[in-house]
Amino acid sequence: MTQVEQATYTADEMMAVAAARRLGNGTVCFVGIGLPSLAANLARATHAPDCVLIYESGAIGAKPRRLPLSIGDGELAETADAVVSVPEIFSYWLQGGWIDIGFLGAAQIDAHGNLNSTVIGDYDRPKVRLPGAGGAPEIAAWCRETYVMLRQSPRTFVEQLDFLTSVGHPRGSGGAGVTCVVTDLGVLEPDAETGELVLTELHPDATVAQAKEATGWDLRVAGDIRPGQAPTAEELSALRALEAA
Amino acid sequence: MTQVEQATYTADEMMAVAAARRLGNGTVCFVGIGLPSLAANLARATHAPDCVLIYESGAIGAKPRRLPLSIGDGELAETADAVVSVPEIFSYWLQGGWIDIGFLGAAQIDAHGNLNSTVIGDYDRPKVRLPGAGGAPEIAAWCRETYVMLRQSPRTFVEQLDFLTSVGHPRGSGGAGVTCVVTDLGVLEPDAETGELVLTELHPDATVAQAKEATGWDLRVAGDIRPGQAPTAEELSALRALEAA
Amino acid sequence: MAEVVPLSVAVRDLVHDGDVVALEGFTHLIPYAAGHELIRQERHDLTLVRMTPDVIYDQLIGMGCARKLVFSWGGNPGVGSLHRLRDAVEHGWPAPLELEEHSHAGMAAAYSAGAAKVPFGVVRGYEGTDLEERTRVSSIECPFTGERLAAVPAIRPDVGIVHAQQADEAGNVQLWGISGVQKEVVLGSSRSIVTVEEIVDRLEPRPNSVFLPSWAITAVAVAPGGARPSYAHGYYDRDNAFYVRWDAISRDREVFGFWMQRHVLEQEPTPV
Amino acid sequence: MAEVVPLSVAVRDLVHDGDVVALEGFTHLIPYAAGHELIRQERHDLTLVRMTPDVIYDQLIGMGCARKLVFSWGGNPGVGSLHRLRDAVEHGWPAPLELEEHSHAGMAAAYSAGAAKVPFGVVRGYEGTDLEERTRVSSIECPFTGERLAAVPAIRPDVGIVHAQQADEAGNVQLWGISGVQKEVVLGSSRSIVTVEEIVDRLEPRPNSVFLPSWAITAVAVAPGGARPSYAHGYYDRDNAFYVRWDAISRDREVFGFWMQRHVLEQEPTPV
Repeated sequence: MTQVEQATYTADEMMAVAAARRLGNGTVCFVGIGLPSLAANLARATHAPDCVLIYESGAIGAKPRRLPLSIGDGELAETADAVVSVPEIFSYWLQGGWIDIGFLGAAQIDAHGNLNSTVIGDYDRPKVRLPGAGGAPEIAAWCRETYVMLRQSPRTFVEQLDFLTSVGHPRGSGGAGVTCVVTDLGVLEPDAETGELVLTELHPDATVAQAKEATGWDLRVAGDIRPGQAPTAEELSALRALEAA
Repeated sequence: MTQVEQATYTADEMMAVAAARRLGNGTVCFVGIGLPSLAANLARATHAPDCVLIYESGAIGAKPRRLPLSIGDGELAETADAVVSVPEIFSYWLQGGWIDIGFLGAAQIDAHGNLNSTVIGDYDRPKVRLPGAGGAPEIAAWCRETYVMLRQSPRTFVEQLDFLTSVGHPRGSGGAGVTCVVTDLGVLEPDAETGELVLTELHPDATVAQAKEATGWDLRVAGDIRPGQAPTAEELSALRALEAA
Repeated sequence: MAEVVPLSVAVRDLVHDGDVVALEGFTHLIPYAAGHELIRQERHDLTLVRMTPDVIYDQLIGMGCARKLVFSWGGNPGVGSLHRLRDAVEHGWPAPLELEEHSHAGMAAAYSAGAAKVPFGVVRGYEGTDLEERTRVSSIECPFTGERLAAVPAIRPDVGIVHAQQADEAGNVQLWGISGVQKEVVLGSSRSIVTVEEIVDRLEPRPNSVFLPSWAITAVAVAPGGARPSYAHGYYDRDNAFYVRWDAISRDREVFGFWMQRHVLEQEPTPV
Repeated sequence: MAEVVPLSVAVRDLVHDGDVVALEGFTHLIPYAAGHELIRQERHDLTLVRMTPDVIYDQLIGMGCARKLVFSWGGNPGVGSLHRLRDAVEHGWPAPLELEEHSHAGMAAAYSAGAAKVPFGVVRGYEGTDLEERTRVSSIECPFTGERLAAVPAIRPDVGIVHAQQADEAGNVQLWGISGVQKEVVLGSSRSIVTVEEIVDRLEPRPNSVFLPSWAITAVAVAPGGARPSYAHGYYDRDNAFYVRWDAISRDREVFGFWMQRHVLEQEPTPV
């Protein structure tokens, strides 16, 4: 049975489902392209039809009928309640504190949810020049909570970031910072006292050993670690309808 | 002949005509309600059809078919090229330096074009509490030139303002400040060196003696003072069509 | 999510004595109905904020609701003075009124800062004027060029109140025409009330419109004619004769009192 | 008043070697045609500014037009890396590229400040990040609350270039859909060029539109398809296959060179 189910969905799909389930109906989300957009639209297509999608390109309340190819996709403007300028979306709406959950990806994350999307290697002589900050510092600082979606590997879950692009637990911003990291193996959440990311949920068939191996720091495991639930048939069919549209 | 013409127009009409004539085709004007709005719309109806009218309520390129009753008049929004928010009209457009000529009225003006629209008497125990600054300080500071329209009397053209609401010749703002004061008797313009307002034009049938008498400071008269021209029949009919609409 | 409630309930629950309250609408969509409800519920000690206090603020001030006024231009637009405002400032009747006055640009920047949740706004202004000494404005130096500019404190009202043309059942709001600082005051206030002409099935996107999502509003109340005697673009024009008439009504304390008794105090809140 | 001129003339007259040039369009209405004209006219030593440098900036950088890049996110949106940008930063090919990088919020505030003609913008941000040390950002204290915030220097390009859907004969411009920082860059630049899909008799007001008056623009040039292979809302969608293909084209210096030769250098500017 497990074998069969395992064959029926990809790691990306599991990640999208795990993130989508965490979004409530009416939750106001700040989403980028890729997995976050997939997760938020899946939530909207399933248990949270009134989940509000805000894209950094200024689309407020977008209800895309297909997944946008980029944040400039006309589908977002076409289906949004309103489109505002980029200075406005960042000042009045994001910095203004109206967003419940912001989504981020990154090239590296550390044990405190700090993220690097700037460079691998030295800044002045980078091994890999990454795209840069984009909206990440503000999303991490100003959303009530930030969810990170990132495949787990020792290269991405690192002891020491090469560059600190966005702060995991920003001070005095009003937001809680990174409260949830959804990976291909499970979910990490910050320890209430230390803020250190702890493995709190394992996806079906993933093991604690796998998760530890895929983490560049000594990953702690929650005493009450939860078993994750595989995507339901309904979730998978909604996901695939989105991806096919 | 002069007698006949004199009977055919009011002092306000003469003021509107004198101001309108100074506006070029394509001049971008920042106008308020009353005489400035009348003057700018008259220019648009006569020699300057492409004169651009901007109202502080955010209407850019308004082409009102009748005179607006207030800056909130729907006619402005209805006929504007665009309506923007009040923060935007003041920051991007006025402070942004896009306005050629701004119009102001006031309760008092001094010899350097400084204006008072705040209080008569002491600020804390005012004899008359006036409406206040509104857009005046910024209009005076940020337009390339500012035109004042104000009936001349010793009560309004004063040696010493009770309160300095807007600066006649602002420093470092990029604008020239008050370059023209249109009154019911003539036109005052600043001396190129001292900045002092000097009588440079007399309306038909007004005299230098009248102008001096109606001024609270020792009014200087330009050596090359010009005789003003009475409103033409075309100007008057355009004016009255506007007022009747 | 905004609750759609009767106006009397919204005012009762959300506006408290002593609050900083901004009723906005830059000479368009002026929230008269909400102002009248404040008067009927006898709110007092309010700090009233508004760029262009006009007749509704004259009424609030004359009825003793206000302790302080934060404003940039206080007059009867196109007509003349506000006599109740003048009486309060010039003679302390019915109570002294503290003033904090700005320029339009300063106040617009202050609202903008409030919506953006930064503590101050920056303008090139105030310099050389007597306003500089009379109001809450400070000087700030550009860390890059060394230029000095004016800083104005952000406006963050306890309650922001605006009027709009339409809401939908979910409490999303759309207004259009001259939009003033409506968006800024709703986003910058701790609590907000939006009165609307009507609830519609669907808010059609329009040119020059401002959309305010339900999740950024505290309460929506239906108040048809809620901006009368002022404008509501697409619904009604200003009753200009009334604005002219107000000059006479408001000149005399007693006439004002009678008028308010009859036209505001004895009126029921707009039924819903 | 904007002059309506051929794109080649606008670029020739308004963009000089060494200029600070911002080609904006937040992943929508990206001014490809204008960028290609810069390449054909061999502009160099440019400081290129753009929040989201994507393929067109990869092309400009790979062709050696740029000395410096001011940006907040540089990638092939939805696809991956910009290989020419990376090659310039990682290996100095074809020339070293100085970077000044911001966050989106910082850069948006900097454009806003530029349009408002103030020397800096204020954001709550950068604190605690490594960006703070690597970019032009400073700390500023609120004179009212004592809070510390980040100040970013205003962006005031020599030339701002955007693409829009429509202009009228007088050179007024309207664009709609995702509007990014288009208004800010046109208003904040010393000179501006707007390429448009077409000239129409009348600009119909639309929801979510931005109007740019002729008197705020230096030159308008007709460039149908001027945002291809990106989007122009209401005219065409993104050629997504090309964006994916660009990844392969741009990986190799020689392949890139051939492609540019054939598809840009040998092309005539859009005829007018």
